[in-house]
Amino acid sequence: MDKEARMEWLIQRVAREFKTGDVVNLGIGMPVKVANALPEGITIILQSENGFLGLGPSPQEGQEDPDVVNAGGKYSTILPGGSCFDSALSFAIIRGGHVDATVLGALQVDEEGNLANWMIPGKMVPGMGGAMDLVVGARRVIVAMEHTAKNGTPKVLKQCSLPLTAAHQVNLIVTDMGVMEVTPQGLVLQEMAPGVTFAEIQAATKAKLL
Amino acid sequence: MDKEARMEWLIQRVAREFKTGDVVNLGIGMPVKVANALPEGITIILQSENGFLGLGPSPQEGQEDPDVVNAGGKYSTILPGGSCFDSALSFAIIRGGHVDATVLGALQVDEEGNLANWMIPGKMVPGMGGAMDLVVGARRVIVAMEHTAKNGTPKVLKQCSLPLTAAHQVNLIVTDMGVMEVTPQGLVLQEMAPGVTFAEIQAATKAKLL
Amino acid sequence: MVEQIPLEAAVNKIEDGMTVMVGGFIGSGAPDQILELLAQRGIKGLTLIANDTGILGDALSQLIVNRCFRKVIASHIGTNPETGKQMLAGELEVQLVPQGTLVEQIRSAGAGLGGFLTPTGVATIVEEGKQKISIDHKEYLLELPLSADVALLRAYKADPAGNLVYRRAARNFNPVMATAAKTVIAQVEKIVPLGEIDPDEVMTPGIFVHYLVQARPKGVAQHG
Amino acid sequence: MVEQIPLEAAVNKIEDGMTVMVGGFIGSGAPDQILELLAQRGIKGLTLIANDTGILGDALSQLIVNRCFRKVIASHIGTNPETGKQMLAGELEVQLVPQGTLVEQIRSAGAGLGGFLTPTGVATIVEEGKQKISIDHKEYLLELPLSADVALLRAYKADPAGNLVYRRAARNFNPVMATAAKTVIAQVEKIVPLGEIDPDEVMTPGIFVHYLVQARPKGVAQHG
Repeated sequence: MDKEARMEWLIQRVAREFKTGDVVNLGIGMPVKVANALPEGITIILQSENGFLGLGPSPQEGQEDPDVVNAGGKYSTILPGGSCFDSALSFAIIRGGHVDATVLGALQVDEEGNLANWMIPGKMVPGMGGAMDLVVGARRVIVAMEHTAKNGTPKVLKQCSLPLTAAHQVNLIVTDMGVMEVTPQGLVLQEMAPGVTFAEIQAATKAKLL
Repeated sequence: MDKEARMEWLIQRVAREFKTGDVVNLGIGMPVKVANALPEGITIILQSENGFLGLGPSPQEGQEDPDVVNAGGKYSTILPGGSCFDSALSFAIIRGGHVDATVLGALQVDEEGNLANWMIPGKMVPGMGGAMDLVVGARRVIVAMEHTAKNGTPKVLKQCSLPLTAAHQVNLIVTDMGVMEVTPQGLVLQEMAPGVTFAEIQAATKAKLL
Repeated sequence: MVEQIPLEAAVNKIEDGMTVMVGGFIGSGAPDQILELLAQRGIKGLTLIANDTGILGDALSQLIVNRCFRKVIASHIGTNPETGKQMLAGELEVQLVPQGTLVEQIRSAGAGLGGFLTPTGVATIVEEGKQKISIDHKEYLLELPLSADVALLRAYKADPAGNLVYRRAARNFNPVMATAAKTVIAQVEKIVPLGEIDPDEVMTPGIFVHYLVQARPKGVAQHG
Repeated sequence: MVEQIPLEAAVNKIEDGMTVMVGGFIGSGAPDQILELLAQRGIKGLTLIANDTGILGDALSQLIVNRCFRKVIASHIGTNPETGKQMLAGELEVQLVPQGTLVEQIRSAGAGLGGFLTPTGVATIVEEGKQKISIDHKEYLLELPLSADVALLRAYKADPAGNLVYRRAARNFNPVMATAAKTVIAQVEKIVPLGEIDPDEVMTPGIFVHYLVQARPKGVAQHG
């Protein structure tokens, strides 16, 4: 399988984590693609942390509403049954455990479920936005990312070295190479992408896969 | 002046404490009468702590709306420009200093501005309702009450003996005998009801009037 | 996922010994039909979290009269003398909480906070047993979150997604309690088709609500 | 009391060195016309409290480009690279705060609370310098209130009493900031007669608002 096919596998795989009615917050970028990959018959409710539930697909050209944008600032839509609220209620929803799952990218994630995805000191400091609240508040935290950095460096580690987004909050790591569950014993390899061998994924991972 | 006239004087006197635009919360009972006694040209905004601004007069018979009641549970009206909200915002308004004045009754009030108006241990324990928040949060706390208890016992004291509603929060005490301002030096007598002498009001007061 | 159920099924969700939040303010905005039926059943040992215990004769007060509660957490019990009578006789545990603190404790639980600092109650008996923290030389009480097994709410209208809209002063504690209970049951005057409630009109997003109970029409129509 | 004033008069309320809250989320719901004119003036030394610093090219980002701020308190600055550049060069103080903590700090100030306990940021650099408190064996950070001299908001409609209604995702930080500043100025699309906004529709009660600025119509009508 080529890179593109493996990334597509990743997204399909994450999309299978949900059941109908789940309230889900998808991070900017790759995670957002999960919404289009849901298995048939599964309907989830997407939360947009800037202030609404019922996030729908992008609007058709000419149908953009300047007041309906997602948390990435892109034009969006609100599905029937959706609701709008202020940022205080939005984060009450997030922090209060009312979001069933969040899917985020990561710079690093480790075998204790620690996550680093918001800054590289002295270089990239965009800010944590809503990520720290999401990772602490969502019932289930799913990291979805390429297994290694662009230069091949492992991103799944024994211990994160970058500043953390939160400690001990990640439940599942889905990459283009496989699916790892965070357990008290460490990372349990649940599944490998088609064509990936155990030797390959372990070699690309700094933590021991169980 | 008879008792009734003096009570009427009290209400008129409290009503002169406001300027147009003031946000005011009036306690149940006698304080609520202040709204009808405002000087001509003065318009204040009444807050009802159960959840709205723009509290109006009682509805005409047959016009009662079961969803529009004041904090005493009595049918009420909402004036044009009024707004409804939940109890969290209602007390954000109260505690956050967005109420210019509150007028409440008292069991006891003392020269340090301490107020007791919510319980008599072992006897009357109705609960504090919103009073503790109002007294702490309103910019100006006005106690409006009969100068003495029904049996003639002073209610304006050197020190409250009943459980406090709040400490050091009362700004002004208006009774059927006079008007006392709470200052760092003690109670400054600002005004006496028509026909009341200094000797009379001092005799009915346990604190020294300055 | 929200489910529309009959009144009887809603009442059956409540079990002896549970902690129950009840929306309303001296009856206004209280889920009267759920409370009435609950009072008729022989439910026992509940803990009540509510602004008050109703006004003698109303649905919530009947639960007090029928001795359904082990404990009451409220800001005011003066409109139902039966509560004070049971309390003074040592038959009912009553914890009185300032109204603003009560609603904020409930909000705190719903919002995933560990508590908050309030100036309300400082230097009163409300501070007993609580941690005091000074910020900028001002004293505050640390108040803790308050959650429940079940929240019983009343709303004006709902849609099939569970979105709720309250009316006038009947809103009060209802939207806050919707966020702080494991199971949320709302008695609603009417259920409108999906899409008929504008997203900006929603006061409680449907994700908080588990069960909708359509209220029986009253003898006299109340809301046109 | 709310007063309707021209855009220029609104901008003149803001003085060098003030702390200013600005509603909006990457431009959505930001008071763009007030910010544009403010950026044109030579204002200096402001402290900004906002979710972000806009997206390069928009009104808020122009205030960063024009170096109007001494300090920025925000949850995210990634959409305006100029902010990060000034920060890394040591020319602008930037305090990054988790979004949920930021909005709760503002709410706390508006609600007269002394602070709140949040699990967000525990075991991260966000906890530096903050008091940690354990409740039921879970650690929380004590976060303090955040208030401002002026809040600059944007609303969809207003009435002469100052009641505000926001539209869709443009609500975001606006209603919370309305509660936490000494002076509150709202840029509104339209002002309707008193009584035309239903009490249940109001999102920010008029008592929080001091000045209304009617927005200039855009080249293209935005909201029908």
